[in-house]
Amino acid sequence: MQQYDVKSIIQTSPVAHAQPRESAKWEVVNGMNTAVEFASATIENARKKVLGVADVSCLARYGVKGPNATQWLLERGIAIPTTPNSWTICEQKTLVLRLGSSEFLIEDQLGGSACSRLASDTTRVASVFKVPRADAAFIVSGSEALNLLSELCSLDLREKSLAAKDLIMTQVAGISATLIRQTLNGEPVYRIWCDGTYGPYMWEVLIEIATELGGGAVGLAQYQSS
Amino acid sequence: MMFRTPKQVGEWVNRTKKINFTFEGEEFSAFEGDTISSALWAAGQKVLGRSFKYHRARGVLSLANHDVNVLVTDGIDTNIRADVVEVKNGMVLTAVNTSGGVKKDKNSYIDSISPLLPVGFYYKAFHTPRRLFPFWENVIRKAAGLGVVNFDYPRILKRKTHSHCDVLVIGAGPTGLTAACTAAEAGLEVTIVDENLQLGGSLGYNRAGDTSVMSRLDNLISKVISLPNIKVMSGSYAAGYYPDHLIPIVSEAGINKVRAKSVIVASGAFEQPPVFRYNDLPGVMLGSAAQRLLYRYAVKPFNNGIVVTANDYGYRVALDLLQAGTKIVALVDMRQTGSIVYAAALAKRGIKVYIGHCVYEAIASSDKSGVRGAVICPYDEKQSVALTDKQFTLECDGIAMSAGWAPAGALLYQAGTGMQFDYGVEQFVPSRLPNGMFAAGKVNGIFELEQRLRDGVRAANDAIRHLGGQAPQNDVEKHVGISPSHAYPMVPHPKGKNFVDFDEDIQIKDFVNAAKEGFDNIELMKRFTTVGMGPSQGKHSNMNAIRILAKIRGLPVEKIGTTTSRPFFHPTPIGHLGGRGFHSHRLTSLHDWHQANDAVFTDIGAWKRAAYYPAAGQSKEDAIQTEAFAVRKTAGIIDGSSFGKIEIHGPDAALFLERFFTGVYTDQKVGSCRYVMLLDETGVVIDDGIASRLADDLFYLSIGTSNAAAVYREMQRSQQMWQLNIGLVNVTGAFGAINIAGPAAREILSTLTDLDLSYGSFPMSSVRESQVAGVETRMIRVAFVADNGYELHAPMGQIPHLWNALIEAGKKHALCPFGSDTQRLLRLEMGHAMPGVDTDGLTNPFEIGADWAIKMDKPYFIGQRSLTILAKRPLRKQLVPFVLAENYKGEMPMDCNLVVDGRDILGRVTSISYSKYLDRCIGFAYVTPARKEVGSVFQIRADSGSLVAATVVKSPFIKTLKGA
Amino acid sequence: MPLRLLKFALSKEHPAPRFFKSHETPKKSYDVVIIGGGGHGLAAAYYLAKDHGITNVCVLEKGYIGGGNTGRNTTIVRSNYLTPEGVNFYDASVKIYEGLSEELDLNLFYSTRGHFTLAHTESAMRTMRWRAEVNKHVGVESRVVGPDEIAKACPQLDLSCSGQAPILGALFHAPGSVARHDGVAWGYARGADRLGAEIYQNTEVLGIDVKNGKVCGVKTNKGYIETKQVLSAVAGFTPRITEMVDLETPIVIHPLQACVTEPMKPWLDTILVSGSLHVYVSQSSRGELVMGSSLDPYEVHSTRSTLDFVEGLTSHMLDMFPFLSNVKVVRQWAGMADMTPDFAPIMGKTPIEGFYLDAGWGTWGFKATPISGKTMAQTIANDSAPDLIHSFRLSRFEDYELTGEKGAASVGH
Amino acid sequence: MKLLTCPMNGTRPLSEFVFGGEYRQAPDQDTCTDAQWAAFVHNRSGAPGDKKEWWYHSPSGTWFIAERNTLTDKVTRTYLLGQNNTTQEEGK
Repeated sequence: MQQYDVKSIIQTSPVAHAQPRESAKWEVVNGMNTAVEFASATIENARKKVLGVADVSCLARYGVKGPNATQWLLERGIAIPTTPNSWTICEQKTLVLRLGSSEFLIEDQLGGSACSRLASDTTRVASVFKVPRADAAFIVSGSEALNLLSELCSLDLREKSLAAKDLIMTQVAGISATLIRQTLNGEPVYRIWCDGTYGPYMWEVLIEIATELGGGAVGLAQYQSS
Repeated sequence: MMFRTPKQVGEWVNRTKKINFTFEGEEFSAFEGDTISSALWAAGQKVLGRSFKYHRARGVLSLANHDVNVLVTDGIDTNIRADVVEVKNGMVLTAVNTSGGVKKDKNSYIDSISPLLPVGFYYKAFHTPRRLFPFWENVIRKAAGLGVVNFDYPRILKRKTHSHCDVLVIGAGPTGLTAACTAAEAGLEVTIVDENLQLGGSLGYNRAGDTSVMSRLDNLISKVISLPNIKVMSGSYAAGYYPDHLIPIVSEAGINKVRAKSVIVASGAFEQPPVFRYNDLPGVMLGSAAQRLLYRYAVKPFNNGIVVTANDYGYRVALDLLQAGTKIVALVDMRQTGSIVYAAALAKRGIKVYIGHCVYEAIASSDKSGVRGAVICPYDEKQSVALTDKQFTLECDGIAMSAGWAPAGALLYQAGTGMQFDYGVEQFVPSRLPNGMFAAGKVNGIFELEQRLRDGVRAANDAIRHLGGQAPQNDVEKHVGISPSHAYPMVPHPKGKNFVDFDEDIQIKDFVNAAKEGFDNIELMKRFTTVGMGPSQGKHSNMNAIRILAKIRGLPVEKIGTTTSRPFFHPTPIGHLGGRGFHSHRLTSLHDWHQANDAVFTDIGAWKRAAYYPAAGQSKEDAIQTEAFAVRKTAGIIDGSSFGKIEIHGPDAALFLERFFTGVYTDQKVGSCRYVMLLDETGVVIDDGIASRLADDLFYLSIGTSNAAAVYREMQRSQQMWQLNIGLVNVTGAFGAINIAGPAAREILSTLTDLDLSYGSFPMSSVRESQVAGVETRMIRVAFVADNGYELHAPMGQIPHLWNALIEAGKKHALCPFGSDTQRLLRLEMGHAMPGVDTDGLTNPFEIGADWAIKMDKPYFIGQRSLTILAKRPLRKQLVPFVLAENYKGEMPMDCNLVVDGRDILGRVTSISYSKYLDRCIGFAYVTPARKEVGSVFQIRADSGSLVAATVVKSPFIKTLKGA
Repeated sequence: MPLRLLKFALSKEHPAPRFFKSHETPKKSYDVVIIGGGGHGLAAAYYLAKDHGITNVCVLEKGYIGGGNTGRNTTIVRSNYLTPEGVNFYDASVKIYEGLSEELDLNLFYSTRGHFTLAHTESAMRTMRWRAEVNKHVGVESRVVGPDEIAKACPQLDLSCSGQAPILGALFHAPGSVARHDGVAWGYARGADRLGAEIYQNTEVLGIDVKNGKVCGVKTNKGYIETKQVLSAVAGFTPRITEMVDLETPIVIHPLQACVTEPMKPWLDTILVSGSLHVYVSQSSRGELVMGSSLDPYEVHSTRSTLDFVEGLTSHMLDMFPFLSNVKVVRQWAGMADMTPDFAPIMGKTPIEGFYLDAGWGTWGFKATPISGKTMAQTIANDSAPDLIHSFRLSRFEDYELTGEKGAASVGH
Repeated sequence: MKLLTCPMNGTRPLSEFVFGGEYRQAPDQDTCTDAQWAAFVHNRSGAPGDKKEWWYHSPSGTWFIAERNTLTDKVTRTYLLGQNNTTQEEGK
């Protein structure tokens, strides 16, 4: 039998199908082949100021739900947002999203380790259910970010309406998505998660509008540093 | 530019930018900022279009986006509204709906035969004899319609965005501007919208010759601009009102859907024409149109004009015309008493005023392209008749007409506002406003400028309080004094052509005659006469129609009521409404592989699935047979990642499944799989699938692609009701699935896993969790497409690795990828009926022979009680497996061909295919229970009508025919 | 110009009489009271008089005649249904329609255009074939056609639907027609009136008296009317009437919306329907595109319009006809549809003696106007429903014998 | 209506929701007659009025009950099944 090392299995971003194969620079990040650069840093920086869209699907995620999920996470040292539909940052490198009241999505930013820690604990505990994740995830930033989102989402996403720690599960471009507003490296950005199988569609829509508004695709490196 | 005046204060044209364009083949020049109509009018071009029905010459009527007889085309776009659309350099324009040009429209003969075309004429003729109707219909269709559609017009994507505000103010006239400032000063977020490119509304042109009002307007505008929390949207109209204050604002750029916390409607009023013979001639226009021409575009409406009025407004118009240097031949006031306010001003200018007179008819110039005079008669206001024995004629080249107003209340009506007729202003005014809606200004029956400003403040204060803020309650007193609108500004004329509705060429007598025929209810009258149904949607005609009907029936106006207001306020382009058009789709992680291997895709719900992989030049049928054959002979592999996949966790998981599905699961062994069938409460088959027990408290469910979301949703609802100790996790998108099947499947698989794949250790209908090619995989042994089949479920992101490993390992076994169309054939060979294909919206499990899957001796499952009822009833149909004759070479029947017996329909084919492996045509069909026994022969009628004999056999076909 | 119009030019007085008499208050009793002055109720009154000599009949209309769904539909007449029962029934309706302008002496603009139901998926193609086969069997002209034939009939149609939903074929139904919907109500009103029936507008039914399981009278805002036979023909309002007699039915009300564009010169000669894109469209004789979509997704007794509807519809129209970007929608409106679980009407007798139902007309009522008038008249005259409407009886639900029109709607994948 | 308030996620446009029909209590299937059951599965109280209804918020997967008047289309309150003491007014 041929031997495989599970660690060596390289995945590909769920969004990749919609991204340029040739012109982008691809790197393996967190075991996922990811477009890390779409254009020169100058161009990407300019885009980012107006409207940058980045694919951050490669970040590690861990999902859990159930009546005892809160307790279970607390026991494992994860900071829990206190109210339903809100988010917090744990250990500086980990986003903890509370989806409704008893479901959580934990996402390690580059350098974070909470997800692998949680994943290593495979014992099944009553009323704690692991939720496998295969999200497509995006960062949208720049002066025209709200303008773009106003075409895709009917909710009021301005700072005055979407509080700093609010999380919303809504429809973006007609499909279910989770959305927060965050300050990343000093600049306000929107984070969007949707089912990975919708990833290419979501990317196409975001890039189509971003391009119209003077922005475009931006590589992961512009947003995340480990 | 013979009618262009010297510069007017506040004019909208930019005299430094000259524009050239052509209209009907003639060259014209204009200034930037001119509309098509204003530019043509400035050049003395008065016939701008032809009317819909009679093809009469028409010019400027309103200059307010309801001059729908003046529609032009630039050869690309059509039905362009010349009165409001800005002219652009190089435009090549012609009028729509003419035959041979606007000046010499060959269809203008229709005007002279109009007596042959009474109201509703088309109901009264052309239908006998029946065979001639298509001829007449063709004639009528060609005569009707406006512009010609350009089939090469590009699809234009307009952006549709959403925005939010505290207060949306509709209308940026003095009332709306004041309201916006008041609300903004209270700290509210305000959006103000106006269809005009510049703010100010009537304050910009209704000057009564006094230009000092412009400084007030400037002040108002400066204030609005200085307030950062006011968003101004000019050149944008509020297209309609939708529940919860959703108002689409339409502009050239697209649609902004505003969700407002409150709405102030300050949309003003539409000027209404007095109705007299030939009130439609080019040169006869509304007083406010004359003012707009003059002050917005610096164009004189005419040189020697008559003003006919039935209110004080006409006097103001006369003063404006005088200011511009137009000679006023006379002012004709239909009222018994003239204007107290303005009489002196006109007298001072030496203007002749005829009190208690009317324009009996306008006199057309010899070529009917304009006005050369008017017949004036004393007017009996009580009887609403002209006293023709004292008629006299005045010469003129234009007539400005004012008779009153109709509130621009479309959005108020659409929001459900109660409206009441107020005799003080002779118009409908809001009496009961919906929560969060406010009205101010003319639309609220307030006309005097100072009062309107106060009303704007009042409405804003009301909105502030509605939103929980503090603001005084300052009631504004109702209109006092002379009514701004006349109660009945109609002048009957025996020869008619006194137009009420210019869109549809409807005259007074049409209403009278419609009423005579029994259409004396406003809605019936609208439908019979088509009043208000044209593109301007009755903006200048509905109110007069109501007045006329009230008169005919001898009822007060409020008893007549109004027709229902519907969106849109102005006709709104399909491209704007359709917008970008999102078409969402889901792709599996193997999509690139399928593409690279020339798959043909099919849409299943939102998913794109590989249907089959044709080799170069291979037909679909061949590709499917080849793939299916490979599965039977060696092995095949299919991407099943779109299957629905749901985990049911918890101690009650088995109990949950037993309630949800028809089978028994409490005694199901860990590591085994069972069939699940879902019914609805009426006993109809909804879906089926496989439940694999991974642990005492964990089931893994896999179901069909298209129903997955709905089934999961119903599971969630059931759990809400049952409150069992379970947790549901939908892993449809997180997990992918691969099915490898065929004689060589086990061998291929064995090279990638340590798991003992022997049939004894891993028998049919069991599940194992193990690594395959290094990937943690849930392996389910099912016989859906072949006896030797393994479904491998694993995280979606690792599916490509697993797939590639299998493909690689399968090379020496000629492992063949197959698509979802091939899967259909394979499962048919295996004798599996598919919900949705072999069932329809009314099929119960007994009819597909699924009695075995129904465990009635459970306390409850969805559909159980209905099955007890259905079980007592005779079966109406039965799904049977059938084969055609060996070596059948005739016409191949298709899915949905009928099973017939003479005139009786016994059923239909639900699936049929040739199977290369079986070398036989096999299928499923519904037949009457009498024919269900193995060996029964029935007839299928193929597309051409030929009858094909089919024989009921035992399923699975593969066993029956091959003994496999 | 037809000679018939000459009299209008030659007469001093408008020579056309009232379509129907205006009555003040209803009489004390009638043989039959018809609730609902839409096409169906008026047609029933007409055929009661014409076919059965029953003329002591009144039609009670809450608003104005033809003001409900008769005047709100998109005027399509067709018979290409799925079940033999449905096809036979609607075909009988089409046959009456074809001669109705002559019979009523009113031009209903009954215009046979041909009707294409477009299929964008294999499963839709299956359903088309199913319908075609049943239609053919019953003798109705329907067949499955390929893209070429569609392109020939409507060269402007983008067969790829902007690449979103390529058209694989269609069910072509030659008799598919459009008609002036208002005219149908007016024509039947005039016909019924001339034969002796009385029509009351602005007359609202407030209650129905039932004693010992038998109808004995109707309470209205214009007084009490004694009668032993009541027909409810109020699609869109049926549950409000059945509630008056404590009769349970499966009917729930969903709005159905439509919209219309500005008039343009004729270019669309056929009637097109796309199930996948939720669009049906035809061009009226005035030149407007008349467009409809699927039912609103939830129950509401209202004729309000929604923006979602018109956004969705226009987006799909653009997929089919990209050149319509700048053609403008003038007006949108809605009707209230009686929805049944099997997408078939509910017609005939009820457990209450003398109470007849003509209901459950969902989105298919206009096309059935003549035949439902005729069969309901027959049902009332004989106190027994004709075979043609047997499958539509109310008791089919208790019997679990639903009519399979729903099959067409839910055959999937 | 166009806006509906999910008890978990707040006020959202109707496009985020799936209508789940009237919330109805089934008769006891062991004791009811066939006719009563047939009436339960097929018949509906279609007359306008205040109804308890199932609604589903798709993005979050939340089923809840809305009390709505089917004539005016006004929602008086929404709540999770079994928690109808925690009422919510529909947002503006």
